[in-house]
Amino acid sequence: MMDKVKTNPLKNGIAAVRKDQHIFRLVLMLIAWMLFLAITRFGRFYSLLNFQTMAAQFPEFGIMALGVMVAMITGGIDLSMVGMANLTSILMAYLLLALTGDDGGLPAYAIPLVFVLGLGIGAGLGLFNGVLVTKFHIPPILATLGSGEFFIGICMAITGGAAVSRFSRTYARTINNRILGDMIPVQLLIFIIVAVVIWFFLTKTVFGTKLYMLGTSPKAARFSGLNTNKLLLKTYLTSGMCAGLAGLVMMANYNSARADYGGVYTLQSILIVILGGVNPLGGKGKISGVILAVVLLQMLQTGINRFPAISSYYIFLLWGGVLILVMVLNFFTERNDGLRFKKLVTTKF
Amino acid sequence: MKKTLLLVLAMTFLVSPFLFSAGQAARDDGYEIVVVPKDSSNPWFVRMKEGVDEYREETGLNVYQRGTAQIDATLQAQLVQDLIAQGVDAICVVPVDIESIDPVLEQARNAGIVVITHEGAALENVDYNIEAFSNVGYGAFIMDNLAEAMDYEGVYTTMVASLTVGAHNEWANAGVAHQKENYPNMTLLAAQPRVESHDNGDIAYNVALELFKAYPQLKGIMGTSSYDAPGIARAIEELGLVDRVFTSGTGLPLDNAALLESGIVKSLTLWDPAEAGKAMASLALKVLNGEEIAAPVDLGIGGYNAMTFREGSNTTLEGEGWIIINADNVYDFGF
Amino acid sequence: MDEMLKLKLKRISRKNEPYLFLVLLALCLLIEVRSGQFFAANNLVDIASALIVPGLFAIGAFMVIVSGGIDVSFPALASLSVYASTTYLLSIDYQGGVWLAFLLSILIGAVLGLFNGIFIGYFKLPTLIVTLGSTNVFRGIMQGALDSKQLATIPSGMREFGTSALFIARNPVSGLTSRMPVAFLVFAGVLILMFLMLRYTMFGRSIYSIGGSEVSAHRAGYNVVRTKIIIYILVGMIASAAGVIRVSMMQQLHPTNMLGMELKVIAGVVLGGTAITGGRGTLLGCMIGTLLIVIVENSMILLGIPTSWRSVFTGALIIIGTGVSARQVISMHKVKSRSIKQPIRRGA
Amino acid sequence: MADSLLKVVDVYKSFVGVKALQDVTFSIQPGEIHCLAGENGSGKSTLIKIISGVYTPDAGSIEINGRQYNKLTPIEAINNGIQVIYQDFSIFPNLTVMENLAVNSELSEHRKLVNWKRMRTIAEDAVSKIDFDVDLDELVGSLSVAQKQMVAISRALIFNTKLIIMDEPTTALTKREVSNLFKIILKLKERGISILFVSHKLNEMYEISENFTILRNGKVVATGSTKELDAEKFSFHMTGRKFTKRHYRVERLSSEPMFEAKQAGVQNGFEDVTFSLHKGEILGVTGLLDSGRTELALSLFGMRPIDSGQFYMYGKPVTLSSPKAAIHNKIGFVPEDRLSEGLFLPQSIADNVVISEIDRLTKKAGLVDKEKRAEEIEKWVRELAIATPDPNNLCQTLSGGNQQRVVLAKWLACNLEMLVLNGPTVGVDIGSKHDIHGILQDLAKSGLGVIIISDDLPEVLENCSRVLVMKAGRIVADLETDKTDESVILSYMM
Repeated sequence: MMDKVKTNPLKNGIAAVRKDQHIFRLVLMLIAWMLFLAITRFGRFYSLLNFQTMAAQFPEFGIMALGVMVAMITGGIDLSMVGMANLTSILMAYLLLALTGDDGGLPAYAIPLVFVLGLGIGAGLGLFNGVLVTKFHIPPILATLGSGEFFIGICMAITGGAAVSRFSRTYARTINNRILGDMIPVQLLIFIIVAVVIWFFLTKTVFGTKLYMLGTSPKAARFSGLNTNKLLLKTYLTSGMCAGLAGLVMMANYNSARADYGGVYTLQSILIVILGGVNPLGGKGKISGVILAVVLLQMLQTGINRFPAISSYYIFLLWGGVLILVMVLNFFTERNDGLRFKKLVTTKF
Repeated sequence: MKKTLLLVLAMTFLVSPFLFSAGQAARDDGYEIVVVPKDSSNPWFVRMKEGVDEYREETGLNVYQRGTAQIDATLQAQLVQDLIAQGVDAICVVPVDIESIDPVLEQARNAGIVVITHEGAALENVDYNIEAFSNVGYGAFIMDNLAEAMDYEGVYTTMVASLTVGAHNEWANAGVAHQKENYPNMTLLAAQPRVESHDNGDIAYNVALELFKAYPQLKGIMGTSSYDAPGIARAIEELGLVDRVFTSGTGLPLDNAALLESGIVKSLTLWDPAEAGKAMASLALKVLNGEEIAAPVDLGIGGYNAMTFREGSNTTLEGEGWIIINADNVYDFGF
Repeated sequence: MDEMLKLKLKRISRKNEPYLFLVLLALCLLIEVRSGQFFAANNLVDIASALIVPGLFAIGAFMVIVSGGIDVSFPALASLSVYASTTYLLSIDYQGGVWLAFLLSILIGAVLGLFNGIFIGYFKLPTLIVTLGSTNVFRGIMQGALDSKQLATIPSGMREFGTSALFIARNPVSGLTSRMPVAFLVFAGVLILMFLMLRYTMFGRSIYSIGGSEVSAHRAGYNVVRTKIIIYILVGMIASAAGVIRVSMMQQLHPTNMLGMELKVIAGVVLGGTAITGGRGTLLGCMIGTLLIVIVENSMILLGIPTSWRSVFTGALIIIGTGVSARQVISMHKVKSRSIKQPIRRGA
Repeated sequence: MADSLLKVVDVYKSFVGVKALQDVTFSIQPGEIHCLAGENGSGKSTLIKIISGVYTPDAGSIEINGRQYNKLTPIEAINNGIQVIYQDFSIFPNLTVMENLAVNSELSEHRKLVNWKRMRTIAEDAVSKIDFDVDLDELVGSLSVAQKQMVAISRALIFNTKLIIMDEPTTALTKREVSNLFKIILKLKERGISILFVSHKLNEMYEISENFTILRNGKVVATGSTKELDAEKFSFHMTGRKFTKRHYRVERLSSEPMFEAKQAGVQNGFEDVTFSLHKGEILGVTGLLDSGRTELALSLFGMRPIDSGQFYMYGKPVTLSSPKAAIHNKIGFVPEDRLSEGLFLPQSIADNVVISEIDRLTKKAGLVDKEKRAEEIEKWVRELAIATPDPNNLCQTLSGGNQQRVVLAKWLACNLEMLVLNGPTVGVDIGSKHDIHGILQDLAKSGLGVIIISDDLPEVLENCSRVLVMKAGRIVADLETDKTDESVILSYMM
């Protein structure tokens, strides 16, 4: 134990990053981009306010990406994140409206209540997906595509498409705020909590190990005595809770809730998760990769806005280019592994 | 290490277009005024960009338009936050969604940035909001056009980009209210009082097709989005309903010249987005320069040279309204 | 002989298409009952014309799914190729026929398809990742590099092609007319060609073979890499043709309004019984599935569903539709596994 | 000696510094059935790939019909009449029998178009050559393993085939299917077709082949006539080790049975199955593939819960409704298909070992108890002698025998009372097989109840104290292995 304490944690960290080629590559890209910005747009990018702004922006889709990651580790996918998020936030917005006092304030229990209920609603919607996948055996991609549309539909039906707003500003002021001496955005804090919780579940608990196993081979998982249906239910429940939370963050950021907020996040979160190195076939993927991808994407997006002359559409080109580039580089490094593996397989027979 | 090199090379390749354009970046002296439209590919905002660019050339100020890659309330809010962090001097916004942009604009104002909006009368956190007209008046005006085409009688319905688009629904509501007051022989289709086009001409077309099939008594559709009327017109033409069914709405002249000339659409209404863009930038400059804003405000731009405050508001300035385009004047505007 | 008949019946009952067809029929009847308009000649023509573009996309998506992949890039690909070719034709003030638009767009589509194909075939990257990436790349090129804008006018050839009609259907009651676009012929032509290709060429069979087992296909002597690249080139070409048709029919070019169609197209293909794991599926089923989606999307008003309930209905349909087909696949498996235990037992 | 059909002379092949084949020389005469044996990793498959032109040798040459090739391509190999039937048969499960049969010849003739009539003719011809009765329009995916193999053999015969290489063709076949296969091989021999039969089962080698070649570590260690080979020599050549047979005997049988099945049945599987298992006993269950033995195995593990009768554990009725319930009752299961059912190949050996007992390796709130976990892993890797430098390596880096040990370790880690093994040594080479048997016997001695479900009769006879023979879903015999032999068991099975 003593040895571990003595060794330089930074060194350990670097060694770990070097060991994982994919993470290493993402870090390099991030550094390259930040260097580029430092050279060309130092003053406009490297300000505290800018970093605070970015840190307040990415949590809403970052949390969604974390949910999608969990689903993808089991070999599934969740296309209904946005639907679940909006449905949750709309219902909670109605609740806040009801709780808003004549003086425009909220009772002290309101915000905790909204979070508890919001997580509950997200969990319920996620469970709905889980049931579609486990009981009705609908492939996750279709089940969540359909349910996503369905949830949005419910949002439209109950709001008629209008935004739900004019609830007490206290909610937005509490969440869309900075704490610790006006330094850390609350949204970032929420993201970190979610990330830590998911990281904890994936790496430190039995549940995490089981998820990776299930994603690797559902059949072997069944033969190992894992309750695969229960695991999948929990998976979609988790992604649902992430979606619910993302909805609550969006509700604070925009001080309102509406059926069509965050429509771009569906594909964006999948892009992030895949860029983060999660295998869409399941069984492989680290939260560190996904967080890096979230940060990289936010940096790209904000960075490119620092160049008024460059069309914001280049952001697509960058995203797509980075994704393909990382994958091709992985191909070159993993091909050697692949050969090694192939050899082992062939020598087996 | 070869791989690292490869990576750096690839990265450089990827960002090289930006390196080139980085050189021609904005001047650092003087005010930086940014116009944020709903998105950048809608011809409406392409036209607005023309006005903004023209304004930059005229004044030599650092004024530019920057839009999100697609219409999305959250993306727009994030772009504005980004501009706040960047420390621009003034932000002029055409909001996608009133509710979600308001808290962000509050942040902007707290950061000492001048906020000017367009089509955002309901916003609280603005320095000033410019309207080419009032939403109520504009809705009523579209209705007048439709009513005239329909000969003041018959069943009609309304089309909006989406039930979530505030301005469109306000126009439509105002149009319906106007009809109820003034055109007693017209009735709103009760079964489908409002349909959506999702800012997509093809959807507008298909929805119109269905409407005409399902409700043969339908005689008119009031469009709001600039994609609505052209899509509906295509349906009218194809179903052989020309001169039996009518539509009206917003649209740019040259884009719809063919429709107007062929008589499928009798008239469209609009205001010039380029002028609106200029007006916002000009007003922002006035505020930045600390000039007093008192009615009548003269922005030195046609249609915006004697603006007055809307009744009961000290932020919303109204201009002189809208234009009707029809087959006769479609080529007169130059856009 | 009796045995043969039984066998045949058994095989038919295992197929997905008959069930799907019944679902389709039920939906049509429901619309007919609610509106009395569904089986009117003009409505059928409208549905057929609305099927053209999603139908073409579905053919491409179908090939990819059968080969064991999934492609989400075709709308972006089609948008880019049609935008590039149309702006070029406008810039040279082209006055000729539509063929050049098709040719140019299909050529560009082939190149873009090759782009996908190289990453998928040669680098062996997962198809979802590549196409997700290329969607963004194509879009970035179109909107960033080409600075795409809505085009109010399109070349005259495309305009004429878009408005020309095979025949005009007239509803005797309402007097409404609908024209059957000539473009339908293109769709039908591509459909027939692809049907023939999938059934009567070794290339077509190789798509099924690769979807069934890539290793076996390689050992049997198929050039898997080349086949995959060709598949994506073909998909690029078909999608681009769909793009030209879409623009011609709309008489205007909205660069982005095809984006976002991918998920519904794929839903239609899978609804049509195509195995998402590859290897199995028929073009007929794929077309029925797509038709189902197109009809639902275009019959909300005929069904009298209020605008704000639209998404509830579409979402529910996708869930129920895929749920029914998933159920059917499972019950098929159950029948199969039961047959193992019957007197003539077969090992697993 | 007549001219050889195929001659492999002084072939060398290495991969990334690892010598896969060294100085390999052997030959096959026309009409000869030649058996190629060797442990996993001995270089068998590399040799096959060299003969079929997939790999080019680093040195040495290949002679076919007297013509020498330094660089043989797959097409040349096929044109020279060499066909390989791989273990997975290289079939397309999603296509019909007809298409599977015809596709290779259509491809080799560089056809661009498909003529379904011609394909049917080709397919009909192909199946008629070995009198294979099958519905040509059936999907291959829904055929039995034996039928799939027949499809592969028929397909190989479409060409002017002179040599068929069969890579462990009997692995997944039942006894009856194996004898059927042998009949066909003899029929092919009559037509002058040579067979290179890759196997590591001595009894099969005896039964079918005339000559043999054994590879070990990439070298030919023995070659000659099969008649001169005996079991002892065979295992020595294969492994380089000497084995002593250990017949298992129960030493201290408890009076109370540990596990009992009474009139247990599963619809369409088995019925009226009654037996008991004592602590320390190894019980064999054998029968043909369709005898219900697999279903019984699945029921014992809760994968196919019984719908009649009752299971008892120490006299108490237990309901095995799911694998979890079975594990809860301390019953473990080693599935037949190691690769897809037993292991998570792309995951670490460590996780594979602990996955089934993972619920016990926790502190509060589902947290993994790292120390306990490491202890367990270390313990089982050591006890089962899993050959790995680091248990965090991926499971796919292990050889087949070691992988099977991981599967065993996974269950033993669960602190079991009873272990059910379905075909425990299918596809495992002799050395590992011997080791695995040793492990099982030791475990039983220490009090574990073991049920081995297998149709490998020598395996059953050597390891089990009692054997149940199943036929058509019923137990037809309960024999003491001391007092019986293979022929008696076979007579009950058939």
